[in-house]
Amino acid sequence: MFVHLQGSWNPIYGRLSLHEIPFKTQIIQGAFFFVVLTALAVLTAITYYKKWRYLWEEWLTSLDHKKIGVMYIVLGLVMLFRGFIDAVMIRSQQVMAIGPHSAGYLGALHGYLPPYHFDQIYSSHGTIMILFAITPILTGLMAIMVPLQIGARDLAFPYLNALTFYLTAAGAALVMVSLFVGDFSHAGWVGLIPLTELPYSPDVGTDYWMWAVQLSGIGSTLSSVNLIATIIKMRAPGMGWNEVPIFTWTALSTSVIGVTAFPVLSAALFMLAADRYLGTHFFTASFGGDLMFYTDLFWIWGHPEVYFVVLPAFGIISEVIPTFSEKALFGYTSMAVAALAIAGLSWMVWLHHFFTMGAGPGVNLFYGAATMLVGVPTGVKAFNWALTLYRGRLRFDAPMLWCLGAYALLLIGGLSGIMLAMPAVDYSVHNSAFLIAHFHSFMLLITFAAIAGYQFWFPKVFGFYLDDGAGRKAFWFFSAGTLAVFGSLYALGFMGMTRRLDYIPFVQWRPPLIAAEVGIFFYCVASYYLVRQLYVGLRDRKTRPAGADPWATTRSLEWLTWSPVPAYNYPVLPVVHGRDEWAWRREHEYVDRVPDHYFDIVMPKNTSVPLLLGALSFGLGFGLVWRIWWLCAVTIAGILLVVIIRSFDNHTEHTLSAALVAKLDGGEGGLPDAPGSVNPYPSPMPVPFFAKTGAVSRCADRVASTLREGVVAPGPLGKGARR
Amino acid sequence: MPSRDRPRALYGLALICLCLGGCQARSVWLFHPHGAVAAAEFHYTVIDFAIMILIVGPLLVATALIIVRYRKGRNARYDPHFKKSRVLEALMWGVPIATVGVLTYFSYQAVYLADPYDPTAIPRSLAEKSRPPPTAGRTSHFAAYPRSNGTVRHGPQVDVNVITTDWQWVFIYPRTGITTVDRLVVPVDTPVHFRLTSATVVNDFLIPELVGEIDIMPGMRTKLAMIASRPGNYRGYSANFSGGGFSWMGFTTTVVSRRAYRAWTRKAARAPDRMTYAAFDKIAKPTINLAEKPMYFSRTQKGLFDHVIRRVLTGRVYETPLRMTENMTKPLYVKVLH
Amino acid sequence: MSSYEEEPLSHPEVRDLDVRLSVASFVATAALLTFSFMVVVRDAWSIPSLSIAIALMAGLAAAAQLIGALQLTLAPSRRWFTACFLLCIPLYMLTVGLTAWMFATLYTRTMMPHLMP
Amino acid sequence: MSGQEAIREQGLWDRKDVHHDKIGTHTLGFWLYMLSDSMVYAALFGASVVLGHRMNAAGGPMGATVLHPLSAYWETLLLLASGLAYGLALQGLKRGRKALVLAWMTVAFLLGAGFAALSVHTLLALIARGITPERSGYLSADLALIVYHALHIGLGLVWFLVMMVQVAVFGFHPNVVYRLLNLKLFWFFQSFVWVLVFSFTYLRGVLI
Repeated sequence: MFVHLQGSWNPIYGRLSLHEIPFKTQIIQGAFFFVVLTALAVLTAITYYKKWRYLWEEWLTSLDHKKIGVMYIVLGLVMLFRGFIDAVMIRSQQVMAIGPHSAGYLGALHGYLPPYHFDQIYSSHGTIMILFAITPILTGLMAIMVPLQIGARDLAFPYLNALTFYLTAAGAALVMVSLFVGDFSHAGWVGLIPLTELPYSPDVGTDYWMWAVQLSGIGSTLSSVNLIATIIKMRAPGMGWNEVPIFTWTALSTSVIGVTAFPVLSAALFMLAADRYLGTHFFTASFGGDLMFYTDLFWIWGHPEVYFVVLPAFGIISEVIPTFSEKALFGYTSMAVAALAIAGLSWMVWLHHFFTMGAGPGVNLFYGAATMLVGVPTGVKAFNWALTLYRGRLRFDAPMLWCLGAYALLLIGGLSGIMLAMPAVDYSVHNSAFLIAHFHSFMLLITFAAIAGYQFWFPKVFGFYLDDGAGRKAFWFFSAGTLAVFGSLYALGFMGMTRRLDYIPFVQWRPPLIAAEVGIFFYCVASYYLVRQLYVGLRDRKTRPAGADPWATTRSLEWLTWSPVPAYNYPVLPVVHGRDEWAWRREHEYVDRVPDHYFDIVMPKNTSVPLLLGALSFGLGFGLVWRIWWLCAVTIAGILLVVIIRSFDNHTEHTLSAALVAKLDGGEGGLPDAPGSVNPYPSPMPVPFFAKTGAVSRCADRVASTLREGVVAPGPLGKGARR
Repeated sequence: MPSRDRPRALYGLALICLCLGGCQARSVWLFHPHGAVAAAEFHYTVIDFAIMILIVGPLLVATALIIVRYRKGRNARYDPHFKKSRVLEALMWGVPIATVGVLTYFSYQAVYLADPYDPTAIPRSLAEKSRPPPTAGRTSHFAAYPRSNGTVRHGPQVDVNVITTDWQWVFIYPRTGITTVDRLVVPVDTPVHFRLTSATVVNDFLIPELVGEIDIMPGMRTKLAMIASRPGNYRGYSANFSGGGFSWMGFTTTVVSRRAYRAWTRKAARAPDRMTYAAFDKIAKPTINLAEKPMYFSRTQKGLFDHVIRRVLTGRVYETPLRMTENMTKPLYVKVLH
Repeated sequence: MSSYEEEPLSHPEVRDLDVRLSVASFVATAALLTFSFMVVVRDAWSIPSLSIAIALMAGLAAAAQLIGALQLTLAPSRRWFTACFLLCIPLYMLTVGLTAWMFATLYTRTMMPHLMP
Repeated sequence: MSGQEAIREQGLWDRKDVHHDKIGTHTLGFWLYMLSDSMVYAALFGASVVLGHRMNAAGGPMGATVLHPLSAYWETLLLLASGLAYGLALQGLKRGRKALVLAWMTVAFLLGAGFAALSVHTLLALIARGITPERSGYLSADLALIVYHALHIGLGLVWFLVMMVQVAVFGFHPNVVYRLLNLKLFWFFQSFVWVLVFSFTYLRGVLI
């Protein structure tokens, strides 16, 4: 039944043997030592500060959507770092390996990477950046913000939320393991067929790629299910579809794509797996397979996937720009309709990824026109943002700058996108550096927006500010880097340079490549400032606590609750009176954050089951990669068993009594409050694990005591108004 | 990097803006098409860009002006209630839709002009060359183009069957029976019709100055047609990653006059080697084309192209050792044009 | 504590369960599929008309399953289910239909069936 | 409406304390998951369309040689009857009668098991005749669709067992109720898919 494989296999270790650990390659040695040392340092630090219990109880087994979101983002940032290192390596190789007379280092003929190694690096760069960096960061932001924005206590399925996180983490772990045990795929992040078929990739690289993508894909599908169910079913009282915040609209559109498009990827990968493991002929060139069918299925997912990541980015921009323009978003309805239209149209454009396949002109024309049509709602969004800025009072805090950068990139990327949408133009620049530059315009738009979102909502989640100055410096260097790298790549595209070259045959491509390398340097500086921003924020967290409404001109519901957000989000669910509820309340001076009554709150208990399932999935992936069949059988049985046993547990929730909530939230009757004030009784949970426990609350206590002494006048709904 | 290249690098760095603009640098291949199909593609690139910049340009400028004007503290008009306008919203939906309409019209023209299987750009360019003055309407975009089954089709034409292997290009001239490897020689101003297939994985045929891309897929046959308008050497290569030797997978296209082409045909027909099915198997063994050494074969076994497709369809695989590129330390010589 | 958690059987989705619909969908589906099975086995008609008959019967039977068994109706408790499914229908059509269309053109343009033994 | 009026009508904070509708949320979430699963089916149907030409059989068996409408017809009736039995079990749920639910679920399980046994038998018979997915693209696509459906049926049967135990142990706990409703969605969705598989793969397939 299973196909015959090259090399040895034994029932216990499968294909795994000591040869598969590439300890001879210097670069991998270096990476290995780096990873091991970092891991050791982290583990030692956790042990030294005795944080294991805290880590386990407050984070790893938590079902709190904010903590899971934070873990998503941390995972995304770690993988972003890895992907960035890959990018640095790609650009350095290309700038070193130009022309026949370029020297080789570390055993390579040109540059410092042999082709096979280089091919794995760009494949992992693409896979990591799209699926394990950008997607987790955005999913994390959505997981944190959507329940807060719609006034819910948590996502609809908190347990599923943790599970999807651990599935994504298992995928990421597979990618990381591939660095040291075996190889990664050399066939690009898209899995170029038939290069991924067994005869051309007899190694385990493709399997690593396949199962890592499969795991994270299942994770994304399920997290999308979770978000849609949350948005449909759990909106706060009074929030009709006209009052849903715009980021939630984009989260909904994104999730629609996630639910419908990711399964197609799963199907494609299952068929590919059948080809590789069982010898079927879905995508082989021989015996009646059709290799373009893989490309077709992949891009049925792949194109919507682009919108899957770009829509939340649009949502972030649509939240940040109004805040720092001090006015409402222009054209709310258009924006919501545009988000849904993008999600819908994304389904009929996928063939533009292979215009050159040789399909008829009619087919190409149809897909070209459909592709241009996607530009319409995207254009609408751009116009709306411009009109939101118009007649505003613009402040240029770091998040705003990042959003404006994203806006500029949207216009540039959109322009080149429409150029590529014309089949005849695509014939000449398909698979060229121009294409690379185009989709990196969009990927960087997303990165800009994701960084904006991170800086925008950071004070909400953690209760203190990030350093604004460092954030701005990071923005300028990041923009300079983007301009240098992708400006050069646009030019190189017209010069005829194609993608995925590990050796550059033509010396006239050197100047732009050098410029791109300079851009990489700017990126390094920018990432230094991003780290510094976090560091300074952490250092000064005691002196600069963020209030519940840190930007003072925010609009949607999430700014109504405390910063850091209590575990139950809202002590009592707020009633929504209109679009931009918090702006409405501020305008009408109903700024009291403390309700006059409390109820019992039912909260999910912590559980380690998702972590266990994630670990089992990782084991399953690893077993499948190395064809260790006993491990596969054990993990599959384990997963089934764990799911069934968990389903017999009916005591997965605990209740916070109304009295306890009242105490946590500021005492019976509550405290008067004003915008910008601090939660006087922060729950201990939302403090980041790297911050010392107690520091924030001590500082908050100080502020709270000043408040009690009557520095701030009571809100309009004073004690008398409470029923 | 050898030191003699350094001044050029610095020079290039200094002129980076110029290079980014692409201006008149001859190395910006796509801006200097030497074939009707590539010219059509470039033409529509410019049209597409021009139409889009009409929208994007003003929007960028307007946004920049807004950002400057409405900064906080500049006391420009602040109107927090400006959040809805029927007219503006109708415009922002309408204008892009209209633009898409226009672009789709041009797309429609271009897709037939540059259709790889049957580009009408070729008969059109031939018609322009053979007929003294082009009619007034013909240069307009709104005129009908002569279809490919028009009067100019019966002229001389070169057929080339292209087979890609890991990582070489095999060009078969079925009419003369000549086969070349990594060297394509075609006459100027003559339509060249390619049939393409791959013996191993997917490649993409691309000669940036002459013609756009078409996929080359194992077990399938795609077609491509081009015409070169100026003699010279042009670089061709694969645009779709195909494994370890991909970066070296180039070939030189030499466009010569028709007379020189006939002379070349005669000369190549005297080459000692013959291209048989067995000889092809040898060529198809994974080879990295580090030193560009074109090969010539005088006679080709009949039906080699179909034979390769048939073999692929029935499961023939030219296996590629993954790590063969790991230890590429041979000294090499690569001939570089331009 | 919502009332449904105390009395799950009072939930509208439980109350809206309708055994008559299940029976009706079973009868309808079985009859339709029996019909198309019979015409195919008897080989009564030409292939195109058989194909049309099969597609028609399949469509009706699928509708019977969706409305009867899965209860995709407009009842308040079922609306979202129906809406979600309806929104997916275009996607099925795109996934299968557009794919079929473009591979049909691709076959005529690139495939070499006569070279297959 | 001015701010004061709005406040007077609704208040700033929720007064009813309605928690989210757990059963409704779970069934909707599961339905969304089923729809995502249906996209996998769509991709597999796409595969059987794309790989359904004579060329894709690569000279191997095709159509009536591989597919047996008669056994598929019996499978159809079994699956539909199993669905009907589960419908009757849910009627028991509506009336809150545990014994009725358990009895009909057993019937539904047995009928479903009959379907599974028949399809495994068909697959084994094909393999015994050397008709395996490794033979051609056509067989890969067709059998993938059938096997994927059979896998769902297998999982569904496990789920039936688990639910029968849960009904017996917990009675009509909200968790049990929403799982029963989810099982309904799952099980009927498989019969919906089977209607299409039977019509297009089996009946249409033998015509080629």
